[in-house]
Amino acid sequence: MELFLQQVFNGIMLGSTYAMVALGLTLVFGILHVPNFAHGNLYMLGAYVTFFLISLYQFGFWAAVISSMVILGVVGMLVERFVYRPLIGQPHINMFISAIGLLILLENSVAVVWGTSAKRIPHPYPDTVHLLGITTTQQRLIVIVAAVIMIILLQLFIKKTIHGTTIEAVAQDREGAQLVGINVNWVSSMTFAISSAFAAAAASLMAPIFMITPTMGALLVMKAFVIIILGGLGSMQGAILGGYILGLVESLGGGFISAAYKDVFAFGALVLILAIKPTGLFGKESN
Amino acid sequence: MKNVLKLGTFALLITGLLMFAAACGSTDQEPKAPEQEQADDAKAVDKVEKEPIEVVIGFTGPLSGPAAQYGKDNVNGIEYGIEHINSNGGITIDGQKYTFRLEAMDDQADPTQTINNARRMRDQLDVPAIFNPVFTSIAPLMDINSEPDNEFLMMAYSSTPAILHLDNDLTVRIPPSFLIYVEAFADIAWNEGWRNGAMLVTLGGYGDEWREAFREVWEHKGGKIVADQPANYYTETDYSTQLSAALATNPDFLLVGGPSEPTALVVEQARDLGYKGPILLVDQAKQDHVAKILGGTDLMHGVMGVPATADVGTEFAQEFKKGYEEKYGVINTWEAVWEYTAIHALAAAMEEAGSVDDPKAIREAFPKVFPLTGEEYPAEMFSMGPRGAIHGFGGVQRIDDNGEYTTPLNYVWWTDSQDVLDEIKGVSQVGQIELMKIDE
Amino acid sequence: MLLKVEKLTKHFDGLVANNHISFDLAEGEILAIIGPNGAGKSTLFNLISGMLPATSGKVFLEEEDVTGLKPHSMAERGIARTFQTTTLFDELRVMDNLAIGYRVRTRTGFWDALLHSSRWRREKEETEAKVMEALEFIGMREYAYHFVSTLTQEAQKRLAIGVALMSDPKIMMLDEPTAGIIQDETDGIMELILRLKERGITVCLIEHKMRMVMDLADRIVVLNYGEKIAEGPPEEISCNPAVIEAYLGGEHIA
Amino acid sequence: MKYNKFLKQNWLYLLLLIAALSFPLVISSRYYIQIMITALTWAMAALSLNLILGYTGQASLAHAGFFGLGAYSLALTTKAGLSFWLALPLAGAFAAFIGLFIGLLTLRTRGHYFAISTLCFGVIVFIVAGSWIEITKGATGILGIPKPTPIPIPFIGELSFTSQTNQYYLVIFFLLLFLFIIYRLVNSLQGLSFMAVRNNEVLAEAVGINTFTTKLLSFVVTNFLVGMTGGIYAVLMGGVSPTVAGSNLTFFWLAYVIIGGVATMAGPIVGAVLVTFLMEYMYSLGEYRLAIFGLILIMAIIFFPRGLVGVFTRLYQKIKDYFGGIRGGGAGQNAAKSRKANETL
Repeated sequence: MELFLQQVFNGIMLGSTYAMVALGLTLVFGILHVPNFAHGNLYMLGAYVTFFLISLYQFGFWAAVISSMVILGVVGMLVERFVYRPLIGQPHINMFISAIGLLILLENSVAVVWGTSAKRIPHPYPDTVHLLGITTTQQRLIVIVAAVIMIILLQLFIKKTIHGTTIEAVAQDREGAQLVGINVNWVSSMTFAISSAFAAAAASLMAPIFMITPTMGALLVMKAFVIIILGGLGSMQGAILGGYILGLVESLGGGFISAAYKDVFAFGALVLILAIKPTGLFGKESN
Repeated sequence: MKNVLKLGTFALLITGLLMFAAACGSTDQEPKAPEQEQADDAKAVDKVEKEPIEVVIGFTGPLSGPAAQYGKDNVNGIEYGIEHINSNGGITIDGQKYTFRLEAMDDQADPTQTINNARRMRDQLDVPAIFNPVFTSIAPLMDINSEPDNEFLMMAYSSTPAILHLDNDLTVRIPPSFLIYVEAFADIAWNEGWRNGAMLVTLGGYGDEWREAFREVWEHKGGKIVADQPANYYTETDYSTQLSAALATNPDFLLVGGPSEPTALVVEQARDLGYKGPILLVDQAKQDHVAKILGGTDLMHGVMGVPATADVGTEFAQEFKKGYEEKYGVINTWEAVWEYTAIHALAAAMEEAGSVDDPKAIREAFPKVFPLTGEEYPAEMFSMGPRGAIHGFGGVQRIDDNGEYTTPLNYVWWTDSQDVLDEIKGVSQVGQIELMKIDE
Repeated sequence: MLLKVEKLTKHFDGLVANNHISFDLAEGEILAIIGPNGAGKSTLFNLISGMLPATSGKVFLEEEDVTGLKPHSMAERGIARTFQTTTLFDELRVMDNLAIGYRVRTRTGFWDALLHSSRWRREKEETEAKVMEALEFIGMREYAYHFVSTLTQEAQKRLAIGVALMSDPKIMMLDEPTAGIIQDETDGIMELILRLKERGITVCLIEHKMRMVMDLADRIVVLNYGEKIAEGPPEEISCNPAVIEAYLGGEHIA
Repeated sequence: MKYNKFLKQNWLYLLLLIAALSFPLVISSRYYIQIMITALTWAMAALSLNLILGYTGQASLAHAGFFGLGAYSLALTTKAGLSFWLALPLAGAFAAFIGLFIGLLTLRTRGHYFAISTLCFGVIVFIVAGSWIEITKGATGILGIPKPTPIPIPFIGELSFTSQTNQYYLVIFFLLLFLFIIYRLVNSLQGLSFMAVRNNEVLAEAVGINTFTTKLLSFVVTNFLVGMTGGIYAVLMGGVSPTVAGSNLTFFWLAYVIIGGVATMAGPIVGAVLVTFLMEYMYSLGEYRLAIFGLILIMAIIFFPRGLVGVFTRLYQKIKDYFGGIRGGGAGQNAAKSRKANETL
């Protein structure tokens, strides 16, 4: 029972990353239909920026996290403008290629600039906590709480602010939004900024727990794709829920069934579910 | 018109990149064209003091991608060795001085690129020997290193026992087989009275063999493996899942390891989960590197692993450690130590063979260059086995309950002869040496 | 009866697009389906041709139940269709478009193509002949090697009919064959449709241009809000009060 | 007369063929021959990818997965004693067979969904190759695959494949075979069905093409070919390890197809040879090399979505138009676009 609780806790913690990364990805893929395969690399870049700010400029942990989000937001806007916008209206595979190009570019640029050895950010909150038979650290609790707060803030932003509602309008009806005078390019930019900032936030929160390496986002982005397709393209609730579910599936499946094959569960589920429902679990029938 | 403009821009960009490439390339020392080399030779004959000839040594391995740091540790070791050889005047054969240069090429551990790189270095730089630190790349290299008139010496850095099953006359295997550590760990653990072991070793060719070998030896002794939760140390970032599962079995000890950085993370996460027992580190992880990442040995009480090189204890080893860290900004790993010593052995073998370009002769001369001991080298090498394995120590070291390093145990593993052991005790600079017999 | 539609119904997320629509199509006739925008005409076409699954109801072709068959099976059984917004293979040439239209009647597969079997040769020649004939029929002989994207709207409409014709259909379902082209050109298309009838092909068309419908159709089915509100010969429909109400009502709302 | 015309139309291809065949005779450098072997092996993989991606319009990202299936299949069967010449088609058949199942599962999806679905399958193959140690020997892989069984030739002796030159010709032989298969397939009524599906799936279905089986056929043939390519690769390298199923390979092949020219016969080969040599040339850039490759990829797709072959055809056409001068209006434009259409009839 203790082990079960421990694995559930691990799963929620893992799921927090997945949810935040998937949420960012669902904004650009579900709403703008950009298959941003480099999303995991933006996540990685976010972690490096945080590392850089803390180790070189002695930023405090939270200051570094927020700065990293801002910087990645700008990077996201640049990516949208120069890598994806020129390809609007071309066959969908072209954006895929562009994304792969960006992925290779980012991963190797980071390796050149910061080297390939794994980096570490010192634990800001290293103390061990005992809770309901679970042993963990403060940092892990902070990650879980911070992720929930950020997800709620994003929801409020989308539902309650003008900027947010324009994004939602574009998501629901791109042409309609254009007709009522919404600047779709601006919305695209902003969506990318939010998406990247979210990736940076996830990466920065995790940074003291995990290792930072140039390849840290490679598998994560694939999992994020799995989550948003299963959760329904463009559905934020789906992405959040899917993220936590995948986290739990992995920690329970990995802990109780097979650690070596734990990723096969997620990817296999995607192939099977799409085979049964080609437009995703919550996809709609089109006329 | 617009298309022509686009094409122009593209062409310009590509040209620019290529020029940039060429410029970058020229900052390295350009390999000499054969004609020029001959001209140099001709000139050299005229002079009384001959100009030294530069011999290029090849390396191909992962310098980008997940295993990049591992590749770099190897390159650093070879490069550092070459630097020392050259600053001591290189080697001399028949009055002709030779110096060395390392050409290190990246193959991302992709065997296709490994072969391409090897071909290139053989073809354009005429390298007599190629270093490679990845087993899956070494095997295809052994496929092409014996082509007539195109031979090269395979300097294989791999502790995988499987490598000796590949028949090849031109191979030198640098590090000892990891079976030493398997045996030593199992012995020590058994004598401590531990019976239940949990494993959380890296996935991958090396890790898979390690786990299997340890399981075999341990179960043979009568011990139990209560949990086997491998994780990919190159791609995973959180090991809580595997650790929770492994620790739930209440093991007497934990066997973990892969590259040092993630191994440190595993150790930390294990302690975070409340585990206080002993942890054994597989030989790829380096104890003092792990300690440095964790900011000291506080979390490492009761850890057992491969000893830090500094504990060879000689003045040279200390100097080496310091110099290396200054030059490369990272701690020297086992790879660096072995490769440093191996390149010296190679240079000595060339001198012994009287040739810098005949791989067969160099390989035949190899056994004659030993021993290399702690007075001048960070690793000690005593002889060479029949299948090209260099005989050096495999050692084990423990950190006690106060976080202090204990004196390492070193194993003579290639023989069970007490005479050889005594002989080695006579020349070796290290402290405790034990006898152990492992198949070569 | 060549085609029999029985109580065809389609719901979209609770919205009723077609409600219990029934009608027959006799061999050799031209049936027009009219109705205000959003009456469910195109949905009806999509249901009959198998592009959408019906919520309920049945379709019979020559007494055989063909409900729920895939569009390609419908085409194979002799129901060809065109689309409201001109739909062609716009990356390919005119002759390729036509050849694809005949593909349903050929069996050349992987091995035939690889080994240049006798079937490959026979069907290749057969297709060439059919393409030439169709080009002649739609009056586009000189455009054989042109790309679709270089054609005028009218030529594209003709070609779309030509592509549908290639499969030797029993029934051709034309969804607004003259949408978006000018009056003079409409006459050309009308003439083409009449020639289809002469060839013995049964035509079912959706059309907005009333004059054309009245001239062409043997019978008319009128839809409004997904319901069939009238059916009969043109002269009867033109003075049907329900139809006038639907159209006038529609106008008022618009 | 007929031969004259043939020569006139195909002189460029004949020239290239002669160049390819005489390459190892003229170039003595083992390095360049090796690069050429690599480039042409990748060209084979890119050619088959072009069949599903370029001609049928379905972006299969499981390509390396099937390549890996072929490679492992060949490794296991030849190690068990089967002759290479039997094991190779078997490797293709194995990949095609698995492809049939995966096609049944994934081909109902479209666009991005298909791409991601196949990518997931590719990753599964990669993970299984690394984890199913009993069969695949895990990350170490299977080593010591014997070279192709020598072919006895009467009076001369036998043709063995231990020398690099003969391995080069082995690759050339299969490359030509692949070209032949794909050329015949694409330039047939069956090929027309592929292009119909690519161009407009809804219309293709409406005119009576069973789009699902058409896609499935293309997918199976693609996977048969790439499975064979995997087999050839395995025998050339003498070993396989999970890297042969890594999605990085798929990404590179995709880049070759796009940079060379999608849906053209020459494109994948041009892309593979050019990029492989370029990457080798850029070697001295060291760590910057891959970053620059990423940049080139982005720029290429933005500025030349139709690839180099597309650019060359257009340039060639422009020059021809310029000198031809008095062509009928629109003919030039049509001809420039005609690279997309294939001489079907």
